[in-house]
Amino acid sequence: MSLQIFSLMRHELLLIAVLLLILVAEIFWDPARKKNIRIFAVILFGIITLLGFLPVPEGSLFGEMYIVTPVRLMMKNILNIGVLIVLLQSITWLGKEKNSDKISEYFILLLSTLTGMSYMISSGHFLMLYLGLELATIPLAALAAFDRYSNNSAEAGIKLILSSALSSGILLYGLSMIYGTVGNLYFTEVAGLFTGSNLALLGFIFFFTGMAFKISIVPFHLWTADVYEGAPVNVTSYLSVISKGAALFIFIIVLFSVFPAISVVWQKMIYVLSILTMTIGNLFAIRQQNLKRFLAFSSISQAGYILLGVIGGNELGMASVVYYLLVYIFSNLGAFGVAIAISNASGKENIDDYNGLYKTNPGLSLIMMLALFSLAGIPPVAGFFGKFFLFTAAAEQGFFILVLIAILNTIISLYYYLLVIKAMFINKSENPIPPLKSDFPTRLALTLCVGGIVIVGFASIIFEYIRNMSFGV
Amino acid sequence: MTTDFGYALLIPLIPLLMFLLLGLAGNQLKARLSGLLGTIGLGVVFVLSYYTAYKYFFATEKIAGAFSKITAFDMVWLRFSDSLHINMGILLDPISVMMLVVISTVSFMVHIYSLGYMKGEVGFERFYAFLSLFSFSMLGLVLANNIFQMYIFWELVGVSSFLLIGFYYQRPTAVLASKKAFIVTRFADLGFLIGILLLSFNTGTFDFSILCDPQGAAIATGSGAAFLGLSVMTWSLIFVFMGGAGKSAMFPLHIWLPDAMEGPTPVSALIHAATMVVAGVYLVARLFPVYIISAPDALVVVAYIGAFSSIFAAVIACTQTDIKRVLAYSTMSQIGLMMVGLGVSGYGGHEGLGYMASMFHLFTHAMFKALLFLGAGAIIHAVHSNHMTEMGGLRKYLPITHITFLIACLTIAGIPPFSAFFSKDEILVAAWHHDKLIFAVEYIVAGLTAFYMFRLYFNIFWGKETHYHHTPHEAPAVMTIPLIFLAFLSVFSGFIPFSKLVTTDGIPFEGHIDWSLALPSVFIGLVGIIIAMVMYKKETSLPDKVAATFKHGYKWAFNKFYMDEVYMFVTKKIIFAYISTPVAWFDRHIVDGSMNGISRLTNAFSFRIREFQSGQLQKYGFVFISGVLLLTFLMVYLWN
Amino acid sequence: MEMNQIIFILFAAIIVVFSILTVTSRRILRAAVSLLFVLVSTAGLYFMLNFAFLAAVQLALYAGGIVVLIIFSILLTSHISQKMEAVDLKKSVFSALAVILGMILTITTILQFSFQATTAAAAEINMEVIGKAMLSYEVDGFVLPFELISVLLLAAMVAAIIIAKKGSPVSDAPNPDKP
Amino acid sequence: MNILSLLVLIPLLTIAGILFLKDTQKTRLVSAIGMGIQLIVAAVLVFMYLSERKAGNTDEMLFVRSYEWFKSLNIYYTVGVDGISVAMIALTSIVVIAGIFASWQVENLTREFFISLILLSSGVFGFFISLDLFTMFLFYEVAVIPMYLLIGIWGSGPKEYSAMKLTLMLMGGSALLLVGILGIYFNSAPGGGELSFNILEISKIQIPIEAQRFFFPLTFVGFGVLGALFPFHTWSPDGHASAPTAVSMLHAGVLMKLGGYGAFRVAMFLMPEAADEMAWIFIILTSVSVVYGAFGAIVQKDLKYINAYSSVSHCGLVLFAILMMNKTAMTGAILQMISHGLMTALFFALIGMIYGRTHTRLIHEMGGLMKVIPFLGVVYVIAGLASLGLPGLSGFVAEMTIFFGAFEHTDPFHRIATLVAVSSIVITAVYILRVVGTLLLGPIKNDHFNHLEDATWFERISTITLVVAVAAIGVAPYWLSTMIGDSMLPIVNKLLTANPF
Amino acid sequence: MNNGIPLQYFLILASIMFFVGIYGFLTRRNLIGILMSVELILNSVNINFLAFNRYLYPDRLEGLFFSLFIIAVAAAEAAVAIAIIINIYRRFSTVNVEHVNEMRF
Repeated sequence: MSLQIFSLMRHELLLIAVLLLILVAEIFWDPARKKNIRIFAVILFGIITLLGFLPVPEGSLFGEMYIVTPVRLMMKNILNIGVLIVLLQSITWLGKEKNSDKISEYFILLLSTLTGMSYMISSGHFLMLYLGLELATIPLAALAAFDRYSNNSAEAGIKLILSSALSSGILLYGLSMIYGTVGNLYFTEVAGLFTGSNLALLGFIFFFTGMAFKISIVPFHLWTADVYEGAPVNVTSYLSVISKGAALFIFIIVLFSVFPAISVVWQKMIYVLSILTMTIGNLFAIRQQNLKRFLAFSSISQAGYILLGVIGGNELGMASVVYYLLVYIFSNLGAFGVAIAISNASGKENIDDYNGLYKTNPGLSLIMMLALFSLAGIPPVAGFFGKFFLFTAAAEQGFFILVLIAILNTIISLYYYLLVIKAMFINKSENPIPPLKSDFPTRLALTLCVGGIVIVGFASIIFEYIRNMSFGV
Repeated sequence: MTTDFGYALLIPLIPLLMFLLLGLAGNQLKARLSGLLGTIGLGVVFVLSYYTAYKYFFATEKIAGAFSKITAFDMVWLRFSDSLHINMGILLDPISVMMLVVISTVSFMVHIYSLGYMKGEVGFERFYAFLSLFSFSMLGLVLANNIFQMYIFWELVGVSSFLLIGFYYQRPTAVLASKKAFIVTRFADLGFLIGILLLSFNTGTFDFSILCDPQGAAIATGSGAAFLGLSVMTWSLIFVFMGGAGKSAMFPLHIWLPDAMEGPTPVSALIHAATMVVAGVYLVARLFPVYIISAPDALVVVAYIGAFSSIFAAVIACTQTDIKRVLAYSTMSQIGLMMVGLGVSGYGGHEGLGYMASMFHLFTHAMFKALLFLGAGAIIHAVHSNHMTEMGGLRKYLPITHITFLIACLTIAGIPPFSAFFSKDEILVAAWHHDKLIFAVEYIVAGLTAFYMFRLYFNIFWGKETHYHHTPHEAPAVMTIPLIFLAFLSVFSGFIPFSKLVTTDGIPFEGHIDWSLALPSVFIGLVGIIIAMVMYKKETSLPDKVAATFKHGYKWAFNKFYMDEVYMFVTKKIIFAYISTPVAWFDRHIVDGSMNGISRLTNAFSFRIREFQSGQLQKYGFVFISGVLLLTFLMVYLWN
Repeated sequence: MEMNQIIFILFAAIIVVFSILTVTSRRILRAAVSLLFVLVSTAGLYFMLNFAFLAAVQLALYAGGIVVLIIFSILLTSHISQKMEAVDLKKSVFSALAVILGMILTITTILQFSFQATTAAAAEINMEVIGKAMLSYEVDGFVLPFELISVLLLAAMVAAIIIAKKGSPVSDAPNPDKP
Repeated sequence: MNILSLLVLIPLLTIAGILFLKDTQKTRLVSAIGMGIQLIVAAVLVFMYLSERKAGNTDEMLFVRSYEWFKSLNIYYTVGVDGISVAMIALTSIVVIAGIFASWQVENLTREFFISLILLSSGVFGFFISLDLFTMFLFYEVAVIPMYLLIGIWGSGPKEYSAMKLTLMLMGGSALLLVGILGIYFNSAPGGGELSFNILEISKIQIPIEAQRFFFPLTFVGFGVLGALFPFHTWSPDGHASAPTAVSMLHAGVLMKLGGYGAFRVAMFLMPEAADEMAWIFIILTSVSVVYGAFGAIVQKDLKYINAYSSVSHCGLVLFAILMMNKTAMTGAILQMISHGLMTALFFALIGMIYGRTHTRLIHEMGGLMKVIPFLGVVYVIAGLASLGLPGLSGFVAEMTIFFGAFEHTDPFHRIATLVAVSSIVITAVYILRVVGTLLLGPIKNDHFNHLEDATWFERISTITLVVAVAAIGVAPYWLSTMIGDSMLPIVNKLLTANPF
Repeated sequence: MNNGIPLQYFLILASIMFFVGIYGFLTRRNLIGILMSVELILNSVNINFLAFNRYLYPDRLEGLFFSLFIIAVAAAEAAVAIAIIINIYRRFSTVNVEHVNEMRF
């Protein structure tokens, strides 16, 4: 294996290496000091994240099965940042006694899904895409069912794995039809040979819905809320941000680079689906009491907004999606970070429990507020810029009505985000959550999120950087 | 030329300064001192005004035999467009100079008088501040050199009137009266404003010197377009007159005037008798060339409204018992007469007799009506009541008041040689030549006027002997001196040769008394007086009998022809109950309701669709599959 | 009718019938056995298509591995003779409707498409070719997926272990779930 | 450092300063000092602007600075002012300082209160100096959002409901607005070339009429919601009623002006052809709004509701004037914004102060307050007189300018609409006098009121600042009107090319 | 060996199997039954891939390999799914999917 291969594939290879290292550590480490694996793993992953940013030439490996372009690299790096935050946020939770016997398993599962995602993003062949997708899903089901003694967790696990099995079955059926009409499944060749015949379209749509399932686009989203609610909070935050983000990344890459010939078709589909997605997501989010479930629906509607960037179909669309994902990672993880901190300390996960939070925990409340504002797209935090670019991308294609519907939807979403803010700042509570002191990793994670939320928007260089490496249909 | 009269700027400014001084620092000063300051300020104005009058009429060269129009001061205040800009200026011409004299005289007298009348009242300095504000506004009004400036001061006059009527702000009736006065005149001012809008856009200017130039372009351009049969110019001038009618309490906008008597009596004398209420007359006079040339139809309206108001008010005045209200209706009646004078006037030379007479009457009326009010004030001051039923035989207690009051009554009754004889007579002459019907009405009014004034006079000073709680005593000197001064003016101002001073075109003409018309009017006045004497000099049952004879008529007149009820109906019922309440309801329930409805709908919809999220894995699968198939069907077979 | 057609129809019939039995049988163990039949006949089809290697894999991994796993878990979670309750009528009707419509949609679409018969020579399929392709990192090489699947299997193993592993419940925080 | 950017920076620095303080007294002081400096800067700006103009600088915008931001989308941070923005900035700084003094007594979460308040004001300043649609929109939302917390936390009555309603409706407006802005952006280079967010550059080209027809109503209504355009005004009564004093002041005084300002600077200026075509719809709506608001105010019982409806009426007049599309009327619109801003801020300040003493805002529960709190009473009367358009106070100048401008249209439609609008001056008088009569005059209704104390020093500062401004404009409107009118010329010229009536 | 059998036969067979699997997924009450339905679905896809490979693109082995990997993934998936199902059985004492609905709405 030459150095060039290594440097091109360094994300995945390093991940596998770390994965094995953790396995080895699990086997040979003194059981009394197993808790240190957490720190060990996070530090190793931090190094991977940093290494990911090293400049690298473009290229492809394994006969175009594995493709590296700057934007794909950027996507992986964005995911890495998110995972780093997730891992930091998990440390406290993993330190609890009930999890003491499965610390390294958590890391192995989580990093293996990340490996899958990275491969998926770099895939140049539908087989790679499929395998990456499965690798990103199957261990996740286990993670969702991670809490062996919780009914909800088990339910989440089974719902995730079975519905994802169904969806991947449909996706595969679609792929088989594409294979039948095109003759092979290399991205470059499919792009060249794909025709608009009915069967090919059918294959494409089946494939599309399989991806839509991962991104939780309505009506393929129904698993999302239950799984998010049931899974442990840390896993939920991972699911809602990283897993969804990875699927979106490859989705947009496939649409832009493999199926540009039928862009009219998928633009129409996305048009309808994005309206459905944001509206339904919002309508469900309004009534939620459980914060995780609430964020699940909010993340569904977020996916709807992101589709506006996808529908743009051009450079700007891709840049806006990638950029928004970056923003979304910081914002959503910020919100989840607060939820995790509170859940760890008090076990409370309902919005009502947050009543009067500002009085006792002003810092956490402020972070939550920033994160929610960012999710709602309120300036001057990053979410505003992200949404603005998404809408700009859609508007550039003349989808002004769609943009209008989307913005009107943001008002509904603002409504329920404000409900949380209201709970924290305005409502009074008899027994508010007592002041809590979070440990260093949690603080570090939250600081990263806040930094991201505040800086990513104003620092135009980030957007310009992403924009320069994006490509369109 | 302007430099000569540069000082004229001081005339309105001094009261303004006084207002600011007393208004801002009044509560720091001693009450007495603020009163004196205000009075001294007005004294200066008084002197300056008389000096100006002298200088203008006698020391300034005439141009082509006419009094020149002098712009003593001019600056742009606000610019709308190149031609339309509001200026602040001072225009001196015969009528404005005449008004200066009227206002400064009456105002000065009232200032002096109030030193006694208002002594010891709470808010003494406030009273003087408001008086100064009023004087400033009124002077600004008459000196205005453009119609918009006039409007500005018009509003200011209105608000100072509002403040002064509501001077006793803790008395609910006063508050109501002030509100009513303001709103009714405000409504009239709306007409004025619309009139100004129409007028200025038709003529392209606000400036009186351009607007009122008979040969000027403004008048010529404006008479073109027509609307509902009348030219736009006519409409605009009718609207302008609406403003004047409001301020001058012409029917049907007169309803505020009797209630305005809730204010302190000196205020009634100053504002609601002598100065502000004649602003409407002044307005029409100011725009007279425009009226007569561009819109003679509007002038007909002026004449008829004036005539109707004068007889309407005169009839009511015969039945009222509150002495200030009698005077108020009398004021309305007299102003109607002035309006008639303008309405029946022609333009130029002797044709403009009505105009001259109207101004003349304005002048004399100011003097004797102020005198009447101040006299009434002295009476009220002595008796602590407004009602003539509670008075009688006061001639013994209040000798000076009695004499001056009698002089005023004779004057208003048009008995020679008192001043009003001359002015009223000339109006009748003009009316005779112009419109016989109006002449007839005014002839009757002259009789009625004499009757109700002497009804008042006899009821107060003669009539039954009334027992008073405190023995009434004559007012102090500060109050009687103004009475005497005004009585003096009432008697002698009739000899001022108005036709040499104030005419339509500024060119003097020879006026003379037309005895064939004057004698009958004196006669009817005397008849009125005699009837009043018979009925009221001694306490008899005669008045009740007469009242019983004209039962319905009396009742209607006594209730002021139910105009207040109409007003209440319009405000309480129509505006409050039928417009505002429904609007407010509509806003809360329909407009806002639809906004809330959207959110309620969203919530309800969100509740409805919750079944989709049933928790059943297989239902999720079903939705998934249906979605896939539907999408496939749509995209492959329908939209492809 | 030629022999291979008869064989195909036989296999197809078995597949269809036992597929339906798999999803309708009320005894879960019988369903598992039906599944086994389906998988075995599918392997037969693979043979017909000349994919002997895959047929072998099918038999070994699917029929041998997965079905055994399934039967094992059935034994763990149900009584052998346990009959499931009958399927809710509404549910089955709607599902059947959707499925039939889907079938019609798919099959008509398939039939509309005219497949171009190939002219390319068939590649020889033997273990060597497969093995080389599996380890090739050129075009049409599958070493990378191979590596990926190994990670997947490792992860699946870990996953299965931590979930199925028994341990005593530890509770250090109030359990937010319902009991 | 550009003086304009300073206007955004000072509030932010003040916020930073407050963050380091724990003491509430110091918080107030720092806020007051910060906003005082802001006022001085604004005054300096006015001075600089006038002297620059006097020196013969005839550029459309002065002190223009542009910094590249998102290059690929041509988003710049561009600032610049003309007479209109200078006037609005002056207005804002006056109202803000008055607001700071009016909220001297906020006890609960003082720091947070001042931070939100100043953040809001920085948004407003930013909005007025922006020449780039993107930054303009950004500042617009920055100004709107703190509102939620300000009303929700420090408000009274059904504050949560009101805050939510206000926020959502305003965001609804900004939703339309955002689409409008994007539409303008993508049509800013019809002949090919670089797209632009810069208002000045866009104004040089003509946006295709089809696009205008679609985006003009969106933009106009979007801003109109904030400008209380009927029927999207219903956030205003509830919002104002629940908001704490300073917030009502800032909101009615300044924030609602963003609507009018934006409507003409963006909607009318950039899309004059469509504006000309569609003006009639909005003229009907606004002239209805003028009368409707006034009638609505007549029967209200709560002081704040009265004022809120009155604001609907007055702000309706602003939009009405803007739609008249001539120099006089539009100058009048700006004057009306300033005038209404000042006097409504004054009103709300007074209502807050009265409420703080009587603990009721229902007028029929009060009466005769003039006797016990003469200072506040007199100022209230002055505010009322300004509101009903008394000459010598600012309202008159603005209204007359509007009416004369509107009357320049000679066709019956405009004339009738104008007459409808003009008639509001009577209705205004009715409700103002009703309030003054019931609230201040007459006998004292409640014995408790006999012991009320008159205004404290900070309340006096707050109100006197505003009264002086109201009176100054009313007495000497010439310079202000000229400054605005001159800046209006380029805009009107652009409009005239579209509508040579 | 496959002459005389049109490609479409295979595809139709696979479609039937696919949709029968889906029917099973939608109606089976037993979680394991659902898992078996999924296996049917995957199996049908395999038939598609192989049939295409043989009939249309016999020069390359993509279909073959795709099927191979699908089988491997199916095995992994089944393993994890069964582990979770067993856990479900422990927690809920049932493997009836309709009873596994604690979280909804």
